[in-house]
Amino acid sequence: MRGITFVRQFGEVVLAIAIAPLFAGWIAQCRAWMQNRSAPSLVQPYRMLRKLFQKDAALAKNASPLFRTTPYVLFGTMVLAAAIIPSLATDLPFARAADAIALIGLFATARVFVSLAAMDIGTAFGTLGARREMMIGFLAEPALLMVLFNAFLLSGSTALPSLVEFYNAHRFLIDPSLAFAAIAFVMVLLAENARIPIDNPTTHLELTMIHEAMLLEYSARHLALVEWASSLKLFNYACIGFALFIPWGIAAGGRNGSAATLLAIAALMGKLAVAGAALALIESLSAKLRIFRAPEYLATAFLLAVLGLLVHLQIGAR
Amino acid sequence: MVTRASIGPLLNVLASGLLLISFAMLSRRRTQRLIILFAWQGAILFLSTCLVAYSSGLTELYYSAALTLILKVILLPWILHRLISKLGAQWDSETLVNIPTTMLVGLVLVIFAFGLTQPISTLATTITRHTLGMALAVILLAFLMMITRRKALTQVIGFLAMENGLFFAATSATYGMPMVIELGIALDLLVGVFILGIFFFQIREQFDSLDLHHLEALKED
Amino acid sequence: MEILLVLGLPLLGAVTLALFGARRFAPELNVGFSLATLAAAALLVLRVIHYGPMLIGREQFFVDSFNVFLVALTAFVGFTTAIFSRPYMRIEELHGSLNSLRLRLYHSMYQLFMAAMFLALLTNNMGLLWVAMEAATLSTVLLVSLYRTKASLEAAWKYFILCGVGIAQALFGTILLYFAAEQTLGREGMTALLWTHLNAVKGHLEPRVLGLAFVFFLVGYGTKVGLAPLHNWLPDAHAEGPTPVSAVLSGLLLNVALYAVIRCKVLVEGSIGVLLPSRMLMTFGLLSAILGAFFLWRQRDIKRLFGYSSIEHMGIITFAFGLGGPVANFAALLHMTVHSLTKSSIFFTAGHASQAAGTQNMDGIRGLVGVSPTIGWGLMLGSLAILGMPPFGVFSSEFLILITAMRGHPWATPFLLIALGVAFAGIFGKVQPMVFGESDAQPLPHSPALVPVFVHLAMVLVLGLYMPPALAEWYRAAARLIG
Amino acid sequence: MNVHFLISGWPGHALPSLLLIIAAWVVIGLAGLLRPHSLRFVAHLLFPLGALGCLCVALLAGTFLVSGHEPEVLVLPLGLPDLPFHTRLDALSGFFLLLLGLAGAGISTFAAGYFRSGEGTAPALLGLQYHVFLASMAVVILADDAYLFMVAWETMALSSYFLVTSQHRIPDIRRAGFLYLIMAHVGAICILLSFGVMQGGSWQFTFDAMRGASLAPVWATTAIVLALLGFGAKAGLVPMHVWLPEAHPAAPSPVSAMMSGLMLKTAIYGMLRISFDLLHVRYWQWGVLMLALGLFSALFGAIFAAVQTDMKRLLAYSSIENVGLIFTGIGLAALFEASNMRLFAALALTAALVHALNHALFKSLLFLATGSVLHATKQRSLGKLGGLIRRMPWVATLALIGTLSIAGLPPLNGFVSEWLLLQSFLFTPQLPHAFINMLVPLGAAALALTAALAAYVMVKFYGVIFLGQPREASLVEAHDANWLERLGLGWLALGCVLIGILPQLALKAAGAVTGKLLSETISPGFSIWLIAPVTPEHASYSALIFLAGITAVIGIAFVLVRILAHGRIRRTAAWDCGYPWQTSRMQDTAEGFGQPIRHIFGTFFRMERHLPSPSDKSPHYRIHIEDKLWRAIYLPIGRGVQRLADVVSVLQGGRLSIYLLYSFLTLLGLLVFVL
Repeated sequence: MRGITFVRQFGEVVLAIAIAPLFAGWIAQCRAWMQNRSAPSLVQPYRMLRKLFQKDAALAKNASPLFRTTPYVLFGTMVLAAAIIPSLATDLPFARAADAIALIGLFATARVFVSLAAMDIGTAFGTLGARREMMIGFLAEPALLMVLFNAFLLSGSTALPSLVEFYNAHRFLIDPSLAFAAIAFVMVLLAENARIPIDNPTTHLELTMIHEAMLLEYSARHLALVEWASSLKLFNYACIGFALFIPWGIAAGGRNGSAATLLAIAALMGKLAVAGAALALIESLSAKLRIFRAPEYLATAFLLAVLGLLVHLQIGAR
Repeated sequence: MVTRASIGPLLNVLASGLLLISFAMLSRRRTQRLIILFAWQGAILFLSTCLVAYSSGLTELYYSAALTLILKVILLPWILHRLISKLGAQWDSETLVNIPTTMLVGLVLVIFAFGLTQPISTLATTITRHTLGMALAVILLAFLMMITRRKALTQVIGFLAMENGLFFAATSATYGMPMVIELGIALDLLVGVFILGIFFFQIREQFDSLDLHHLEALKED
Repeated sequence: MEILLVLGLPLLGAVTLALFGARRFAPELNVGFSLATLAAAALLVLRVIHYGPMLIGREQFFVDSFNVFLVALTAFVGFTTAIFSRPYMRIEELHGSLNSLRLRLYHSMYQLFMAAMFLALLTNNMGLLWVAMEAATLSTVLLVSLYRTKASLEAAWKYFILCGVGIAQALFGTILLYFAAEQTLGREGMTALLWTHLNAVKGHLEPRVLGLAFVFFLVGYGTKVGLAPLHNWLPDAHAEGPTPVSAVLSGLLLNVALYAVIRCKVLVEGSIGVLLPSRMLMTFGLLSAILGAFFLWRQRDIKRLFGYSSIEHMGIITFAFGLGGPVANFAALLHMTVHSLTKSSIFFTAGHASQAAGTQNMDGIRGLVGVSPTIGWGLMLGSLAILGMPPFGVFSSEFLILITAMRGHPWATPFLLIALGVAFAGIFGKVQPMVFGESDAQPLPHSPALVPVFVHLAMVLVLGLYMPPALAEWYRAAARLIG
Repeated sequence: MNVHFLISGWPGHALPSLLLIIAAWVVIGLAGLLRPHSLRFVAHLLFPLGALGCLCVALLAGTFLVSGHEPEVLVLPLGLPDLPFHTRLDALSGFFLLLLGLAGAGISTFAAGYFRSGEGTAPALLGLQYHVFLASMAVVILADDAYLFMVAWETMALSSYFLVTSQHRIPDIRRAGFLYLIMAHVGAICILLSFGVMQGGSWQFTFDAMRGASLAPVWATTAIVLALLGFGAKAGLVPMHVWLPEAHPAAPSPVSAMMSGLMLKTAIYGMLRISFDLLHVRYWQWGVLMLALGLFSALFGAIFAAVQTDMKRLLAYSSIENVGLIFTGIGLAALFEASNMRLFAALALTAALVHALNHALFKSLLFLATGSVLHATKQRSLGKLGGLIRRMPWVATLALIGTLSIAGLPPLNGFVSEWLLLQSFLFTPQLPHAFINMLVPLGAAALALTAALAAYVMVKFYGVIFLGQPREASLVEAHDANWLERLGLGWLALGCVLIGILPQLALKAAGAVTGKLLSETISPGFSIWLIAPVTPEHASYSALIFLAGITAVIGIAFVLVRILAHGRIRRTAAWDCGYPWQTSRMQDTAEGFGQPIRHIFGTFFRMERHLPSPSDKSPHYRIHIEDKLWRAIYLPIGRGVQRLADVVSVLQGGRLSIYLLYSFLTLLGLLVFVL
């Protein structure tokens, strides 16, 4: 029995690792369509990774061990996050190891490491990127926490599996606070994953870039790991969103037969597809903000989350 | 030949005399005059003490009367006189407050003193009970004089006048303090005056004047 | 017997030094007499510990637990000050600010002053108490003006006039007291001024008279205590007199004057009740503490600074006596002790510091630890002690006073808080740069006698951490006496 | 001695041995005076002995905590006649002694290697002051009556003042010491008055008497407010914090470590002792007060730390932040306790205690690291450092651990306490007070912001000092720390890691305290892997699995990359978007790194900026940042006192007549009064 759960856990992680680049590719494709460009193929990210893995790593002379270990740490944290988030099923042995708050901590760790690595070489752009990344971080975290707070107040638990279980228990629960939270969450997701309107994943215009600026010194397999990690991050965030707001289909409430699992996989794919399209739509519709508009943007997210919280406290006083 | 009965009123007369002299001191400008007035005060004090001694038949009061005569009527005025002539400080410069005001304040003080001592003077068993208020008035007036005068010397005279008031209070309220104390007080007074004498010369050789406004250097600035 | 020794030795010393005060060995003689007095005082203490309070000399003199400890303290500080003054005055002589004749005057007056204070402490007769206080004033006047500079003359003059007038008020108070006592005790046997007798019948004394008398006592002796706003003579006299004189003025004379006030308070309270006197004392105390603290803020002269600090501390002690009760009185007595020990030691170091720097102006004194570590650390530790930093004894008394005040009279604590805080900033902000930092002063020509400093500080330190039971018992008895 | 003997922890004998160790510290300090100028004697013999003492204290306190004995009481025949020194060892003091011992051991070891001769005060004097400081802190924790507490408290302030001013020839350091001592003294008086309110009656100044005393609400609140003023002034709560960023950097680094790591904790201890033990929390308003102050201090400290350009000042401000977090926890605990939500109170209090312990460890670690950097480079300004990870790998590695833990990142110890704190915030909506149950949850957001800012600050700290290229040519001959220093740093880093991956240890210790204070401990049910403060369903965290997971994934990923791809590496110049001729000056400076903060939180600062004009020959950019509160509160106070002093000094006008007038009027006034 326990064995099964471990297998499922492992499978979920592998699946996440496998399809994360696909999700990124899908978004890119949708964007291309919407901006009626000829789209790259879905597997473009995989080709990219393969190419990078084969290249020789060009490393700056003064790069310290910290710089070289960071990609692995980054990758490791994201994979662990994937293991914790119930994307397919709730009875995950790993999920107990960390609740949502620990998850935020995990993302923070990744952020700190990548920023430190960016400062390691001591180039102008690296430090610039690190600074901006950390700034986005401390602006986004309160909003994210408030979003999670909403969910916690509903279910009385910070463990994501329990959340999902709770939703399964009352299937058709409609709580207006969640609507606010959902919007806030999407905004945070965009900011955290270096998407428009905060950052542009495809730009290389030095003065505007944030995330890319930190990766300038990486090449070959290190770069590959980092890119993979960031696509995993996007995937993880999407899964958190699903778990918080649209947990339908996730194998929960003891339904853990293979049928349920297959259903769950199908549901996940569907959600990803929709979510990807939606993201692409948002990105195509909105323009990139000046870096110092970011606080206002994230403050809005925070405000929405808090509103949701208050609404819940008002209604939740039942 | 005064009878014991008539002593009480007589004492009151003398007390009023003291009070009068104190007022006169407040108004006088010439140091010489002040000294003379001070001597007069001493004389009246001597008389009153003798009367009290006579009436109460306390021999020790005669001693203190004699002490007064020697000290306050003869010795101190003489010393002060010598000082003045040595230091050539006959004239006192302007008082800090003009004299009519001082007089008014003095009047208020007298009323205050009387009012203050009325309740307690009735307790006194002595025939001189009502003079306690006068004594206090004399003290306060002397105090006022010290405040309003500018010359070191006049301040000293004020100080001595205050001692007179105290002495008078002692005799009138309680037929005088025990002899030991009297002697002690007298001794202190004498030493004090000698020290003052030394001072005057030192001050003079330092500031070549006895004007107090020279002695205003030590202050918070 | 011991009492006569305690009174007689300084007198003898005064006479002897008046004759030989100009000789080379005069300072040693001074020390010798002070030592003898200390020994006599010690004997007296032993006697009181064994046989309890006693009255002698046709009841003219008496010793109880209250004044005997002040006698011991006075004798001790007098002795250490004599030790200190030996090298100090020599250096002054070398600097040419004094000649041997002045030294003679200084030495004999010093002993006379001690004698006067012992008389004031030991006499049972309120009249004699007054005489002694006056004598103490007269003897110190000449000491203050010892340097014959304009400043010292002015200081001495103000000291003389203000204290003289004040003392005159006290005399009127004494007369009133006698006047009241005569009603009950009568003139016979001259008992009407004996404190013990008065204390016995204080319940029957006429309240109205004693009320007036207390006012005159308070203004009179309070002037000598240095209670604001009667304090004006104090900083001048402390700053302009020779340092040993400042030390004994601050360390001893103020205590003795306060002793006189408290003796009167005890009598008056017996007649008119506790409320009025304690209110007056508390008000005066707070006023002095606060004004003293604020005065500290803008001082330039080091000795003036600590003069004002004496005003502040006398205020605190007076306030404590005003609080009354076993704890507060205990604390007040303790504070008297530690204050005189600490303050005198501070004056010792301050004197040497200004000698080393060649000026009393604090801007001229810098980096003492560099010049002479002992002086520097002495000044630093002394100031910290006087500012009420544990583990020094001043803290323990302030602790008791504050904590008691918080219980009994919470309204007063904000004022005390302000006073202590302002005083801390005022003094420490000036002491720190004097002790620390760079310096350019020369070492002294004569090796300074800093043993007294560290002895005093050590005693204060011990009092902060451990109080010998005998001493504690002693304080308790005195506190009970004061009520 | 056999192990059982150790574990059982001498029932009833821990206190005497602790007092003996304290005495030993004083003796060690005095021993230095035998050979005042021999650095080897003082540093290499005495300081290690002191460290040994710390270890013993930690051991004794730890065994006392786990064995859960009853409090031990001991009365020393010292002190005031009717008030001998009372000492008491209970769970609370045990916990803080444990903290003291653990961190103190590391600091003393480091100090043994740190102090150089010719730096300020003579070694022996330093040793004396150092060990008296240590001893007085221990006594503060053990004191059981107001007098002993105050004596130790002020002795602590005094000894630390002398340590701070050990290089007194520098005017700024003197100024810092002055400010510090004044704040300490005024604060101490406030504490004293608070004791005065709580006392049981005349001579009743023992804590027992205070526990028994019954107080009217207004007086109890007065006591709390006074205590908050006093202890807040020591702990650096805003707005009583001004001395802290001046004094902590001024001291030699081990002393800074002691002050930030340990001394602040004594203030925390005092606050807990008074609010939870002496007067058991009565009114939820107290909690709200502490909570508000704590949160504000936390935010304030983080924001100011982010804009500092001096590495030790940065750490000092971060101390303010952490103290704020701890007070937040205490406030929450009080809030819950007053609302009879015992379990949640225990949770919040545990968070506060564990954070205190963590802060002691990582803040000391970082301060000591800056000490090594200081000795290696003679530089304190972040603008002149950089790239030291290559010159001083040891310090850099150990400092990295400290940095990650203080940034509150899993799986290190900083995260544990922040996690617990957030967990306890989750229950605030259940509070039975209107408004409070809506406002307090927002505190969680402030907390998150603070944590994220702390991460920002620490990235700046570590990145600017250790990463990048050296900003000064002189940095290339920077040398690594010596073995004693490494040992000290290593010990503290080990502590951070251990508590990080085995939080159960810290939680058990804290549990003993909450059990005694609130008669409630957070669920003992957690296994060796898992901590689940309330219930496993509710929330759980397992640093061990966490760490195992990450390491496993990293390892696998590494191996796979090596197998499937290759490990070839080509060393080249940095690319940097192909910009040639980059110099070390092109990196972000500390100012640059602070820029977003200045932009976003501009309202907090008072900035004077000097910008170069385009036509400047030698353009240079200068920014001076000031604390608004300094001008808003402290300068006015100073000016007010000055003005009053001026007014008062009119009394001493120098005119004898006026003086006489004073006494005359006093006389008349009093006469009227008695009439």
